[in-house]
Amino acid sequence: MSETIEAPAEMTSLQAINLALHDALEADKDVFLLGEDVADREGGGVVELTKGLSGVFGEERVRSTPISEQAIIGAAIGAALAGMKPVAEIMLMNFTTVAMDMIVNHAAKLRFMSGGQTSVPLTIRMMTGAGFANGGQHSDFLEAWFAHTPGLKVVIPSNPRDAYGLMRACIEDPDPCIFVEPLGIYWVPGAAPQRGEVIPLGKARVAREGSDVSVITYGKQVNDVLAVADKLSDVSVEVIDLRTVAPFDEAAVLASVAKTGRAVIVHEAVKQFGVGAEIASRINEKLFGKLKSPVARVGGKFSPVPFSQPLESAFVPTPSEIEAAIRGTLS
Amino acid sequence: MSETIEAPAEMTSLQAINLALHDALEADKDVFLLGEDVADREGGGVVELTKGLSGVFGEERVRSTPISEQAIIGAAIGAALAGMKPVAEIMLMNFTTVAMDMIVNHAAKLRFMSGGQTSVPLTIRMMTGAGFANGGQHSDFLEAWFAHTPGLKVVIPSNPRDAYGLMRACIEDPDPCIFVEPLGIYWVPGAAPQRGEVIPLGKARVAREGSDVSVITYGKQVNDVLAVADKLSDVSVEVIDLRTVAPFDEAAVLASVAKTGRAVIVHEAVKQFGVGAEIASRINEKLFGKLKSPVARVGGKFSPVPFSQPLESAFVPTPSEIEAAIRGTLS
Amino acid sequence: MSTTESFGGDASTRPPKDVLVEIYRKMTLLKQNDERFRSIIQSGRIIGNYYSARGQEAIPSAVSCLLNQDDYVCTIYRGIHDSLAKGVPMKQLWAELAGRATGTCKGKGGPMHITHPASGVMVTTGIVGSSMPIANGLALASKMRGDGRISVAYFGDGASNIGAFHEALNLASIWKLPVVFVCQNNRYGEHTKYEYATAIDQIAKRSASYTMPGIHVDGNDPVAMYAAAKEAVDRARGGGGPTLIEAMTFRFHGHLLGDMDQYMDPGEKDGWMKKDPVPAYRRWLVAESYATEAELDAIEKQIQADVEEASSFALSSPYPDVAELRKDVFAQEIAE
Amino acid sequence: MSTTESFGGDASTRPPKDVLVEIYRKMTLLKQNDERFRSIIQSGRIIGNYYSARGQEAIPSAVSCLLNQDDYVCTIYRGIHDSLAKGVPMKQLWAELAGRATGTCKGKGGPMHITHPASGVMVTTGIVGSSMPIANGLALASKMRGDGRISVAYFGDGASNIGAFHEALNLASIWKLPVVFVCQNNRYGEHTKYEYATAIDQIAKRSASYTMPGIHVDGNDPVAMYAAAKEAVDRARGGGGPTLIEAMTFRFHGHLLGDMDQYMDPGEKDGWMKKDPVPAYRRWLVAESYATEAELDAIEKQIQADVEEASSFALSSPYPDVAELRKDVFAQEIAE
Ligand SMILES: Cc1ncc(C[n+]2csc(CCOP(=O)(O)OP(=O)(O)O)c2C)c(N)n1
Ligand SMILES: Cc1ncc(C[n+]2csc(CCOP(=O)(O)OP(=O)(O)O)c2C)c(N)n1
Ligand SMILES: [Mg+2]
Ligand SMILES: [Mg+2]
Repeated sequence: MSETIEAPAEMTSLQAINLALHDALEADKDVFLLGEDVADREGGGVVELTKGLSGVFGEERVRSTPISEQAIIGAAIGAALAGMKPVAEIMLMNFTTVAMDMIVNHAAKLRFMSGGQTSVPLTIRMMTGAGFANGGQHSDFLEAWFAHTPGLKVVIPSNPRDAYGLMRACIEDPDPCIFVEPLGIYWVPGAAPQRGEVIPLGKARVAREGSDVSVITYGKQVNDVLAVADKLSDVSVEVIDLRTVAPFDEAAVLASVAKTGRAVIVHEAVKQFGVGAEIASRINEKLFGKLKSPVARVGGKFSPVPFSQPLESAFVPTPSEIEAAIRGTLS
Repeated sequence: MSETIEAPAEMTSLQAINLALHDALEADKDVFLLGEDVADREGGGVVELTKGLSGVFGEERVRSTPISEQAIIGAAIGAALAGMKPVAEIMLMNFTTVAMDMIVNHAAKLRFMSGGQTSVPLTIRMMTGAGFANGGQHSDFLEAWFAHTPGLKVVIPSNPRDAYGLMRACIEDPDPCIFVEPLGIYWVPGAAPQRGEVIPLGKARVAREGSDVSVITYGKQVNDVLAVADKLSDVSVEVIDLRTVAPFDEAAVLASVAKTGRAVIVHEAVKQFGVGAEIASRINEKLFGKLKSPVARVGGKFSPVPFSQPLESAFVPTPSEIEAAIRGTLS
Repeated sequence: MSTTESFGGDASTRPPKDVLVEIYRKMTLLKQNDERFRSIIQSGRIIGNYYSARGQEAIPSAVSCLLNQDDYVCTIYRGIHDSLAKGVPMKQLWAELAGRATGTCKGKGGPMHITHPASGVMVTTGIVGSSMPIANGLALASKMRGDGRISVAYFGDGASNIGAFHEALNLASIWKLPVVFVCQNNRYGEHTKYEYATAIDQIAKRSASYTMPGIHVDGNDPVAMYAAAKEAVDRARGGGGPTLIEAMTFRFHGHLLGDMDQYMDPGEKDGWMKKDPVPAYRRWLVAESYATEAELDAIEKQIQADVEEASSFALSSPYPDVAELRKDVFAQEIAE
Repeated sequence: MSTTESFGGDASTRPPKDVLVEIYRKMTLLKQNDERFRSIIQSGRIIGNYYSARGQEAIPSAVSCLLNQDDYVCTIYRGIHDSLAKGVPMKQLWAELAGRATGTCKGKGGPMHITHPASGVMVTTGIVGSSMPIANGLALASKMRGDGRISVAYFGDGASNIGAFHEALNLASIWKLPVVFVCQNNRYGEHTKYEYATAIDQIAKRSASYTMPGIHVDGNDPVAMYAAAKEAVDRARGGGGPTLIEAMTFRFHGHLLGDMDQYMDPGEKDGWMKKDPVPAYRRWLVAESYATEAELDAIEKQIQADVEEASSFALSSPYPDVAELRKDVFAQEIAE
């Protein structure tokens, strides 16, 4: 993969992230990767995302680590303080729970607490998502925690091109970025990225134009929502792919909802106290009296992610729930 | 303190929590405390909250621990699985960041993941709050994280009586409870609790009746909001003290806002992606078209908690911001 | 690594014959269960990720022969063998693996979260290192109540580099908790070699940091494993506090089923598989006259029938109702 | 504990005279700074919680004499002495303690978060244990770049029981990072005695779990401390990897200023205060003819003036503007 010089017309997001890491390593010698199994000797990780990179850039710059998430993020923070641009992998998002001190008390705050003397240009990658029979401790979306932490940026791509361009943006960004990779986009092919293209953080994308209702979403759910929208011949649905969840592109959201007068927010994370609550609140604050119907939210159910397949399928936002929420805003 | 037989007419919340722990230890031999410095040999902690308890109940039941938050919560979870009712102290809320795996992946989920075979009747106490010159790593309110975690209950008292009754309720509850003790209420005297009174979880309290606008808040901010409300002779402010932040008393909130038609939510945690977003969203969903003005939110500023006194004072919701938000709903 | 012919050193430390055979019975159960589960998962009839412990049978089989039904166990995603050895009923276990309503956890936990308090299996965790702090708490409850139970925490070699290991061992030691920490050192954490990730040649030596006895043992030698576990279990039960056991072993099917083993030295796995502890132990039992071929054949046949029955039970069981999503989040069901 | 008259063992391992005097200068700076700060905080002219390190001066004073300005330090809330010894300018330090705009961190960090990259002080953390993993990263950057810098992580005895300690030491060892872990063992973590919380008699011994050299040293003996630190610093700088130093010492003013010391054995603190390392070292320097009374008087006088100047500077400096709340959250200022 990473030896590819010409990108093909299509690739998966998994390949696109590999390519982004490759190109970032090539472009800037301060960039390096660390995480469990990331080197080729360890196969480039369980999903082989980083495969081929240590072969090209060496094990000094693509470093496998012990199972020590605090030490991984700590090492990344320290190196970032010294001016390197580390990309640390926390295999699954749930494992951030053993490194929250490093992420939240340190990475997020050191710039502020030092009065701007130091900065932490760090990218933390992680995968997650229900639908893969991984059960309660391996499937959570926790982006709301990080979004609630001043000092962190939170990015969740939905397609290969964005995955590439947002990853490049995170690595270049002078601040710590949480880069969440939904398992549900990894193996989905899509238009290949333009090599070198950096997609600016904080900018949403209109994934589909429409006039009746705005659906604001991100990650895998962008594809789910687009599929529903395409099916609904009687409703014109605009789909906003946030790309950056925090800080989110309020202007783009408000512009769309001002146009349609109706909004639905969809994410896989548990609905209650999720990112959708903030987005809905801002829409309500800024467009009070201009909405044609209440802002609707569709999210993961209020339970741990269950193992059993029928339950797991019911946990995530289903196409019929998305459709019902869209129709609900019109009734 | 804990030898007190007759409670005085007034006491502080710090004393009330001590009394609640005392009475719970006395009432049920499965209750025990663990945490850094909790025993009398260690002075009952830096604020002496647990002072006197190991003297009465012994160091087996009031156990000082090493500085090992994962081990503290792990031990509490295990003991709870075995049917004990541990009360674990994580000194300051920010230190939950080193124990999030135990709290979120385990305490919160074990009942569900075991299909109801096991339960974790655990209370985790912690103090926090800006205004005490403790800076960026010792002052955060992180209740939104826990509220977003199915399986956890989150309780934040505002006064001695509630502190006592809610603590008793948490200890008796069959599920894990996060009990947050705002530093800003510790030393404020108030009506003493009735010994033995259990205040049900999930039930809000109308702290002040009013007809023009509902302010929904909890913890120290209840006192701040009441002070503002009392000052505003031209506005009739109803103040709802949530007491339990998750699951919050939606019925009480909606009843009040349905009456006043206006709502302000106030909390010390960073406003963005905070608990207020969920409350505001629910009000907007359920009372769409019935609100006289947009739901307003007042919260901590979008920054780490600063050290310098003027900055720290500006970080938290100030009386003038609270007043402005209330007046804003009326204009 | 002992050879097939020299299990357990001298005869004086061997357990009685019935225990030796019971260890074999458990090992066979674990092996056959694993084989059947792998074949069913590969056939697609059960969907899920499977962390096979094939090759590691001797460890929990020997340990469990020293445990009472009400002793506690906390184990990990690669812990189905630990659960079975402790006595989790196979039908419910299988139903859980298949995500069925009849499973130990009504299908809600799945293979990474087997729980069965009736057998003492209190937690199966998917988080590396997290079995240990919780086992401490179970042991603390036993100690405070004086109920005589002990707790076992199983974990892997990779887990010895995570913070929870350190905190848990220190706490267990200062509180002299009745707990046994059993590290199943299968030489790899996911795809990472022990030697790369771990700054000491034996995990057992890390016990010294906690003034705790540490035992390094051949985990593929059921008799030596039993002796090591007995020392630790006796200490825990006698009030002597915790022990760290490092049991050397190997997983035959990589980290996750489907694993291509590219990260292993060629021949490494073959070498271990040639010394497969289950047939080796069988040969030894017969050679040392602890059992006849016929007796062992009968055990194997019975297990085969049981595994068959369990898998059929699982596959013919219903899935849980979607309403289960609202149950067991809290003790009280969540309103719709 | 060495007596006043026998610092540092035999003369052959002693540093040159100018270094011996420089250590004294730093110790005096730390002591006077602490005394002044305590009196100002007790007068109410500065609001904040203060974790005094009075009594622990010898440790960072000796260590810092071996460090270059661009070597990195990560320390903890009780680390003002570490920062000063490393060279953080006193005026800016004081202004930070007072929360002023002229402070190292513009008043935004405060006493628990002193940072001054120009002096190599990269992180001061309020979280027990967290200096270590970050120091590793600084050391990793130096190693990857070959810039010759080393990193020092200061922490307390209580921190040796938290997970981050374990993870950091293991990683530093397998990667042979140029880092020195300096544990200032002052016998207490908050109010908890070392012996209660820690399952081993010496933290230095825990280095064995990571095949790392460990040194147990009298941290109140500046000469022995220098020798220990020199061994570790030389090893790190020479590519030999990390070292764990456990320096025995005592804090004279409890955990937090205002602490009533009820949790201490009566007489324990008095015993240590009688052996106050600063005057003891002074007597030794004079007795061994490394310095005259007059020379040391001059040093002390100069420092007194400097501390005076720094505190006045701080107290007369302006507070930061409220707009600072929107700055330094991200590189780009947040819109209003
Ligand atoms: C905290 C955490 N980090 C990473 C993982 C991903 N992970 C799952 S299993 C595993 C390897 C564990 O190795 P070891 O402890 O040796 O156990 P084994 O799988 O070999 O039995 C890893 C890294 C995890 N589950 N938890
Ligand atoms: C993770 C964490 N837990 C608890 C605390 C509260 N706390 C602050 S200082 C301290 C004692 C630390 O003791 P030690 O490491 O010996 O350092 P010392 O204060 O003695 O220098 C504790 C428990 C904290 N800051 N961080
Ligand atoms: Mg392993
Ligand atoms: Mg200490």
